[in-house]
Amino acid sequence: MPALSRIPLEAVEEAGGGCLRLVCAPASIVAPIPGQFYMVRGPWEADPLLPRPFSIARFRTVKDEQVQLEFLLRIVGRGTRLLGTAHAGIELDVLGPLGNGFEQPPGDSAWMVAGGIGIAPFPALTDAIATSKRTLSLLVGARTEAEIPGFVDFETNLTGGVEIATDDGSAGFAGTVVDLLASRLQRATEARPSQIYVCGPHPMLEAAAAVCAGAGIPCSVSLEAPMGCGMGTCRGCVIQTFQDTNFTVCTEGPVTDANVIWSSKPAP
Amino acid sequence: MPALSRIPLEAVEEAGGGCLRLVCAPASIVAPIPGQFYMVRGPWEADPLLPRPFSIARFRTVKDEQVQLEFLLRIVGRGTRLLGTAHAGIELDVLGPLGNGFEQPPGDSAWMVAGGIGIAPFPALTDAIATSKRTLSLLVGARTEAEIPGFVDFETNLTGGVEIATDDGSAGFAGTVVDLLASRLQRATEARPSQIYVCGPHPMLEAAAAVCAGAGIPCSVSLEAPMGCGMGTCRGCVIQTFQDTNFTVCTEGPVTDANVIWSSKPAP
Amino acid sequence: MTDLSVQIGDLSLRNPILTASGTFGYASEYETMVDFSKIGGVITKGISPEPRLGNPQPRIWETESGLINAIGLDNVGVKDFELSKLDYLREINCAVVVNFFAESTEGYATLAHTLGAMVGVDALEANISCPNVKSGGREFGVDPAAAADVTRASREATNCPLIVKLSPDVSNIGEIASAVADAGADAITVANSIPAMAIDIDSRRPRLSFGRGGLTGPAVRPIVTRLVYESAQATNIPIIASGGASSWRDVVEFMLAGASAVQAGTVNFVNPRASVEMAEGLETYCRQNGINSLEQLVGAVNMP
Amino acid sequence: MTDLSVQIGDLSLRNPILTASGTFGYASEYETMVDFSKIGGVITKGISPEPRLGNPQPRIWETESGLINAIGLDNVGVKDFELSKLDYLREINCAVVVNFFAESTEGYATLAHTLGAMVGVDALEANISCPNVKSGGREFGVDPAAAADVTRASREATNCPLIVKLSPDVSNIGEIASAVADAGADAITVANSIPAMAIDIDSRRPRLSFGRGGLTGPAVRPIVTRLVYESAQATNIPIIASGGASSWRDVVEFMLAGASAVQAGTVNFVNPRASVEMAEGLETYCRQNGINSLEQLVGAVNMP
Ligand SMILES: Cc1cc2nc3c(=O)[nH]c(=O)nc-3n(C[C@H](O)[C@H](O)[C@H](O)COP(=O)(O)OP(=O)(O)OC[C@H]3O[C@@H](n4cnc5c(N)ncnc54)[C@H](O)[C@@H]3O)c2cc1C
Ligand SMILES: Cc1cc2nc3c(=O)[nH]c(=O)nc-3n(C[C@H](O)[C@H](O)[C@H](O)COP(=O)(O)OP(=O)(O)OC[C@H]3O[C@@H](n4cnc5c(N)ncnc54)[C@H](O)[C@@H]3O)c2cc1C
Ligand SMILES: Cc1cc2nc3c(=O)[nH]c(=O)nc-3n(C[C@H](O)[C@H](O)[C@H](O)COP(=O)(O)O)c2cc1C
Ligand SMILES: Cc1cc2nc3c(=O)[nH]c(=O)nc-3n(C[C@H](O)[C@H](O)[C@H](O)COP(=O)(O)O)c2cc1C
Ligand code: FES
Ligand code: FES
Repeated sequence: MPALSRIPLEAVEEAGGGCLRLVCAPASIVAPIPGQFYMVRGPWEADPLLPRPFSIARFRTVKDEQVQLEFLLRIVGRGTRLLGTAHAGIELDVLGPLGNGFEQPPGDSAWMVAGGIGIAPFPALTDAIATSKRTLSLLVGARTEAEIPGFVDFETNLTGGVEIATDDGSAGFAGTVVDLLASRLQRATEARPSQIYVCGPHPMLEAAAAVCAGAGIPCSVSLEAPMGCGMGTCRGCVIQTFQDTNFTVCTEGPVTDANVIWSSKPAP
Repeated sequence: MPALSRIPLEAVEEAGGGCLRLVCAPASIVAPIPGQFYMVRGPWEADPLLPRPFSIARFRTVKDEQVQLEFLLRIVGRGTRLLGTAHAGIELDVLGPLGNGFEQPPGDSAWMVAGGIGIAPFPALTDAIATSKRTLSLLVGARTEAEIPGFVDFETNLTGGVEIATDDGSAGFAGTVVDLLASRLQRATEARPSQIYVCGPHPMLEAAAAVCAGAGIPCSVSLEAPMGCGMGTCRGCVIQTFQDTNFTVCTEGPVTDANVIWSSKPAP
Repeated sequence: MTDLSVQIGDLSLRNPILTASGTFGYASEYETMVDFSKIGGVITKGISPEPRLGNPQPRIWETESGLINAIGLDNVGVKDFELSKLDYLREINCAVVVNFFAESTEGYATLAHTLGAMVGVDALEANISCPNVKSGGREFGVDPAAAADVTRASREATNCPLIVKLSPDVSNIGEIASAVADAGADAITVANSIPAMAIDIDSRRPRLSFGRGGLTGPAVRPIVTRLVYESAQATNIPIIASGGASSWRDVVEFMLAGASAVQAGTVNFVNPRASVEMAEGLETYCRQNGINSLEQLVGAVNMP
Repeated sequence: MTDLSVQIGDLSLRNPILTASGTFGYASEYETMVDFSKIGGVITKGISPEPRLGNPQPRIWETESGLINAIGLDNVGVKDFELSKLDYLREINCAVVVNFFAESTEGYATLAHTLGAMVGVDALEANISCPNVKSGGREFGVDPAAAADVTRASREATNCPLIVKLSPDVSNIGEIASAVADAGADAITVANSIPAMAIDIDSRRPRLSFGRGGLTGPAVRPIVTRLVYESAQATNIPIIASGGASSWRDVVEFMLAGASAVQAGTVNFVNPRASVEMAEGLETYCRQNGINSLEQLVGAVNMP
């Protein structure tokens, strides 16, 4: 049940890789499911106009059943710039939790694949999966080392380890994180995950989905699309699936099985 | 010579009566003349769009010939609300000094008459006149006691004292500050000032001007008008004088002799 | 308590706040946010004779205090509307207005007949002004004769209260307003989104897949206020304002300009509870200002 | 260095940035702010046959990302313009365009003749679209035949390059653009401010003494971008965009839509150095993107 809440900002912190952590004050709200998102707006006038969608990066329940939300964000435009320069104490309008989140993996191990700020939902997902004692790995890619987002202290739960890919080879694997995914799936030594979770820009999701389909491993993607309402009404986020049907990212997604969107036939 | 400068905000403080003090960081700019004003805009997007005019409330020259500006403001709408919630460190776009300021009084004593936030230019004027050892009084009016703006530590230079008027009689003289002015001018004990400076809403200025004209004392008013540019180009601030000519408040004012605007014939 | 009710032809509204077509889905989406019994009514997404997928991505682009959209009238179509959306709408405690459009005058008439006969539909809003489709829509809205034809044909096809939604990009909206009134509309909505465009300077392609789109939101309100005023000067049928209303203050402003009711559109995206807050704010305003009937507000601006 | 020069009839501009009429006074006001040698030209406040005081207060009102003005063409009149303003304008190192208007077709012709003959005047911009005066102005701008008449009469009265400034509130700007082009205009400005209105709900009076006003600023840019595109489709004469440009990005956007030059208007109030910053930004953009001539930009949008 999404709700609209006005929540003070408790802290704004650098989170590495040019990303920021926005920590909200604890509030009497329902806890989200990892992979769900919120529409967030600061106390400014009518420009920028619309709230901006952000995945829940982490949350915790504190005393009196209060829930504390945390977002991880990259400054890319006007709205994120204003949020990034916001200071503790200002109040945010927070609408959510919205959309569908991730499900637990069917088997013992799972991989998370992040393109840049696509890492955002994975701390919360890690928290949720870690409680079930599964092996969890993170593959994270960026253009260059300086742009690798921070890990917000969840490395300890990444029992399967972290691997990094950079387009320019400045750190870790040289290539895209999808190339890294493909190469890791081919390593004989590696146990195959029961589920792959992917979050990042649309073309990266599509490429990752094709790799997973080729390997026959379930792939769950968190989609991005321009959003007006987050509630299914504006129809701004609607994409067309390979079957020429409409898929409403904000309500049917953002998390969905990749083969709902793309044909699961591996690329020829 | 007006200039456009980007100046960090050093402090935002409560100044009493619901007013705020905005203190800019010292900057390499020319010093203003008391009564001049600046067009000020914060680092927000396109709404609110235009900078807002504020009188220079106080300024000082600090080391290396740097000038430190200070504004006093009352929150009345969208722009002042945003300025009021701004925090130290943000950068303001400051255009000025603009328009014409006050001149020194012709004789030994002068009175300043402020309607509410119309007090804003008087700390700077007091600083300037105090150096010349004249007797200076302040008459300040507000609707009610709680709305009397703070005096920003310039009382010590008000050798002629401070008198307060409140519409509801909650403090000082019961009535408008123009009523107070008129009654004080009639008090036999009082030395007549060589000059009266008035700042406040337009109807108050007109009323004060009539009182001064009746008493035969030179009256200098600081006019207010909606402003777009502050530079004489938009023609938004233009008012019509009693002679049916245009008066451009931002360039010919804001400070002017009252009888340029209103007929100096006392009301019949 | 102030009586905020509004009568538009045979349509009774509890108060003058309606949610604008395309910004409130089919109402069920806002069930957890909006107490429908607090607003006058909801207007559905535009319904067409057949279901439509709408335009490809991107469909929306934000501009300074505005939003450009070219959704392309993505909707379930009249059949699925009746099957899957109407049951919910029948149950909600406010008026239900169905927005509709077709590609020909006959298409409008047929759809008006079908929708007007459905139990649970309290009024129809004919969209003759959508900028975001290749055929149908806007060409009817900028020509007084064509607008009158569509209105007349729809009017003859149904007894359901009929609202006609006008185009804003005309030099003389009064002319169209009175043509539509004469042709039998019970009310007019002033106005649809304003044709607009934004270009990505890197790709050199429009920001929206369709090329152009319609501008809405606070940016356009001053234009729409003027259009409402001009329409009110030209016709006596009720005017429903649509364009940039964001608060109860804007509602009062539109009513002073001549509107009998006001739509909350883009503001639903900014604050999904906006329509209720507008209705509540209007009530408080009327109570505090001794306004017993909205007639004291409608068109009460004192022009120089 | 990239060649940013623009040719508009016989008018040569160093670069496509002009300051918009009514937002830059008579140029001297910005002497300390703007290095005139960095911009293409300045356009003066609209000049009328007689001096005008303009409208009473209030004359401006800010709206979300926009400004409504009803200055009422407060100007010094043609005689005083020549006596007191022209000397300064003659000396500045950029093109000088004089904006003008009158109340009749003959009035336009007479004024075009007088102004066009003044040494130091590089081009004329006929304002046939001012929303803020009771007679003269807008009625010429919304009717293709009237617009053509004014253009023809002005054209015949002077050899000075002639720009005609169109109204935005028309359903088919292309029609007016081509009528004006056929009647001899060297270029068109698209567009003037958009008729708009705001009401003070407390006093129930319009925010502006004149009642209505013209909306400008970033709020209107998406609408004007679309108008520029439509005009460019309809005519081959150069188009000068005017409406909401605030940065060099907006300049590029307008050029992609079809503009050969762009006016900086309301943005001068937000940042008096904006016109120079726009010109500098455009130059950097062209250099970084290997654009040698602005022809590579004008109208280069890829529409779907
Ligand atoms: C479900 C969902 C979850 C998300 N979760 C997160 C998250 O957890 N963390 C996060 O950081 N982001 C997340 N995003 C993305 C985030 O919503 C966007 O980055 C944000 O909305 C951008 O807002 P903005 O105002 O800063 O950019 P805008 O100014 O609105 O720009 C929007 C986009 O256009 C681009 N753009 C802007 N101006 C121009 C221009 N002039 N030319 C070319 N391109 C331009 C920007 O780069 C940006 O990508 C998520 C998105 C979705 C849909
Ligand atoms: C030369 C000059 C010097 C000045 N010096 C000072 C100074 O030193 N200190 C100071 O505090 N002020 C000063 N002012 C006044 C100050 O500029 C204004 O208070 C300020 O511009 C208001 O900006 P805003 O965005 O907060 O209000 P806006 O939102 O722009 O509103 C402008 C005015 O309209 C009123 N208003 C806004 N919305 C509504 C509404 N819905 N209904 C009715 N009225 C409304 C507001 O009360 C305000 O007075 C000065 C003005 C001038 C011309
Ligand atoms: C995303 C979106 C979709 C819209 N869809 C429709 C529609 O289907 N039919 C219609 O008549 N108007 C549609 N409109 C126009 C709105 O109903 C309304 O008239 C317009 O948005 C102006 O009001 P606003 O500024 O309050 O949003 C749509 C507007 C938006 C923003
Ligand atoms: C305060 C003001 C005064 C104006 N005066 C004139 C004028 O005298 N003649 C004219 O043709 N346009 C006039 N305009 C319109 C501008 O020249 C310009 O076309 C319009 O503002 C749109 O551009 P912008 O959004 O960049 O401001 C005026 C605009 C403003 C804001
Ligand atoms: S964001 Fe509005 S429908 Fe998805
Ligand atoms: S504020 Fe623009 S002319 Fe005075």
